[in-house]
Amino acid sequence: MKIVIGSDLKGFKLKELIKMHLVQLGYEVKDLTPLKGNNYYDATLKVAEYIQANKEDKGIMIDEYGVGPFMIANKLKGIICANLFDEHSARMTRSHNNTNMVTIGSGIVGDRLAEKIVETFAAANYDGGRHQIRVDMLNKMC
Amino acid sequence: MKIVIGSDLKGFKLKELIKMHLVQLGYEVKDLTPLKGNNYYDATLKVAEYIQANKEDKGIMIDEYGVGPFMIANKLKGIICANLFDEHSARMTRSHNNTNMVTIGSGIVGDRLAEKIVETFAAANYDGGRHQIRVDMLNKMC
Amino acid sequence: MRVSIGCDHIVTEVKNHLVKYLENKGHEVVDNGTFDKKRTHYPIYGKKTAEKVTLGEADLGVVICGTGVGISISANKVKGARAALVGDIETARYAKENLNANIIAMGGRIVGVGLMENIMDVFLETEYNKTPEKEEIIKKIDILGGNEEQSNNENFFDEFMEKWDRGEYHD
Amino acid sequence: MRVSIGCDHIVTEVKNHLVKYLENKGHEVVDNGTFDKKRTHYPIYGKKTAEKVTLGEADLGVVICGTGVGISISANKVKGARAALVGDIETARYAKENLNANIIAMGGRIVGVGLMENIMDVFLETEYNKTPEKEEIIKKIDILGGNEEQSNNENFFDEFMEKWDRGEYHD
Repeated sequence: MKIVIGSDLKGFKLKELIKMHLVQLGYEVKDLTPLKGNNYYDATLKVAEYIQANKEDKGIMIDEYGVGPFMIANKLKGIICANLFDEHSARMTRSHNNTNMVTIGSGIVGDRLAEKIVETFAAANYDGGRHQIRVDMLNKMC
Repeated sequence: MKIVIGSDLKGFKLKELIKMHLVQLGYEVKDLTPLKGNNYYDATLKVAEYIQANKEDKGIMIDEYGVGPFMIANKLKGIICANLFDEHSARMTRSHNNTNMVTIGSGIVGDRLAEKIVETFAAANYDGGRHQIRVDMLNKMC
Repeated sequence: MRVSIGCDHIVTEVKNHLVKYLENKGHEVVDNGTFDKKRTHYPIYGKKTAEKVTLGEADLGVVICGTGVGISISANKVKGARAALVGDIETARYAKENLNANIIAMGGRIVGVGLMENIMDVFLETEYNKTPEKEEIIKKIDILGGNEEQSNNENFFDEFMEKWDRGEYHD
Repeated sequence: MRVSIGCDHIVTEVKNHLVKYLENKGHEVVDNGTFDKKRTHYPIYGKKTAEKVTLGEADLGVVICGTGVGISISANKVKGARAALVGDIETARYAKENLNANIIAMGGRIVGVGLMENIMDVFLETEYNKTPEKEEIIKKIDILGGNEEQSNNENFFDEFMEKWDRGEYHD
């Protein structure tokens, strides 16, 4: 499992922090927007399309509010993306929804909390079982 | 009504942003820790003691978690201090608790959210009435 | 306003509380269920609630489940839906003002009811602040995905319900 | 663990939920009330809950009111109490690890019950990570304030209750 990450300009600084945090924890992290100046629409599509093609990986997208990337990513087939602002949801959504991508708003979530959220999401596993019917439903939608 | 603000080193950047935001909104803001390098214990006492002496003013203290300053400030007579991370509490706590000081953790709350929280707290007014019995109780405590 | 609302069985009582809150504020509420605590599946209610909005039967939508994630994703996968999953007021304000979000989603086990009420108030009150740039990005979101077969199709999930009834999904 | 818990009348049902949750996890809970929805005053329950902790009758305390603010302040004004008002897990972890916080406070109308449960779990599990620097700052917090007269004094607020009963506090 690899973690791919992207951001727009406003999310760039938090993206760098998160990347460092995940690398320190031993994860393989691939930065899809290593240079500044991406807009969140294109950056989100980069991360989401990567996840569509690499189903074992997890995606992270950072902009100022997390809202635009959430709307964009979840329009794509097979993408199950959560806008996160708390650790409890970070674990629950992977274990129940089989979430394969998350967005975080750097203007809403502070650096320490954001690090804990991605750390929790990265470590969490999908429970399967009864939850699979809902995931099947989501994946039949767009 | 004046707003006095302080921070430790980790809260310095957010303190500067908040100061700018409040000044732009037309508030008179007094920075009690204009230079970097304060620790949160001393900075909190500066803000809290200023509020003890100037009861019409409101205080704001920024460090990484808001927790230490909350513990310190609320040990002082007449200080009613909230650690804030949401706008709804920012309004409710002024109107119900007559809160005269707030702490914010820069590692927990993002910049845009922090601006909205202080903006809401700065604009809010105490309701008085039945709430005064609780405020009297708090103020009889240490 | 006419508000379409939906939830799963984890947070039915929270949804009922919000329905009452909205009605007391003078809004007309279309309650898409679920109506009890019997185990069900959030995509059914996310899709139903969002389609009321995209098909013009309601002005805005509110969806909640435990974390808000599952139901918000299913709502957002409806053509024309732009759902915002939030835990704070400012994100709700931003979503309406900039992306003309038409569905607000919250976690009934994550956000307290007082904050939820305030988030809904701000989401309903905030006006979309239209500019050519915002129109452009909204258009680029709306052309993504979409699926003619699923639209307003009550039988879209039937294959999975049958599999469920056969006991093929188990822990 | 032995957990002291208290709330005001705005969130009694949330407190009752947390009591059950803690008991199911094997903790012994000292419930300081309030026990119904009759209007009362948060400092009474904040003080009572915190004193159980500072006087050694409980290991840790949990206090909730609408926003968590009022009751957490009254708890923190008890000599030896170090209360943390939180809306997220990481702040609870930090407070225990670094400041050996002995009371956790949350807003029952701000934080959802699922997140509250998780915050309590982490607060109870996290160990204080003792260092000379942390001991120093804790000592500097503990010497502040304090009030011999208020300690374990059930009649400390009587003057205000009498004034309340005379109808002198009104909206």
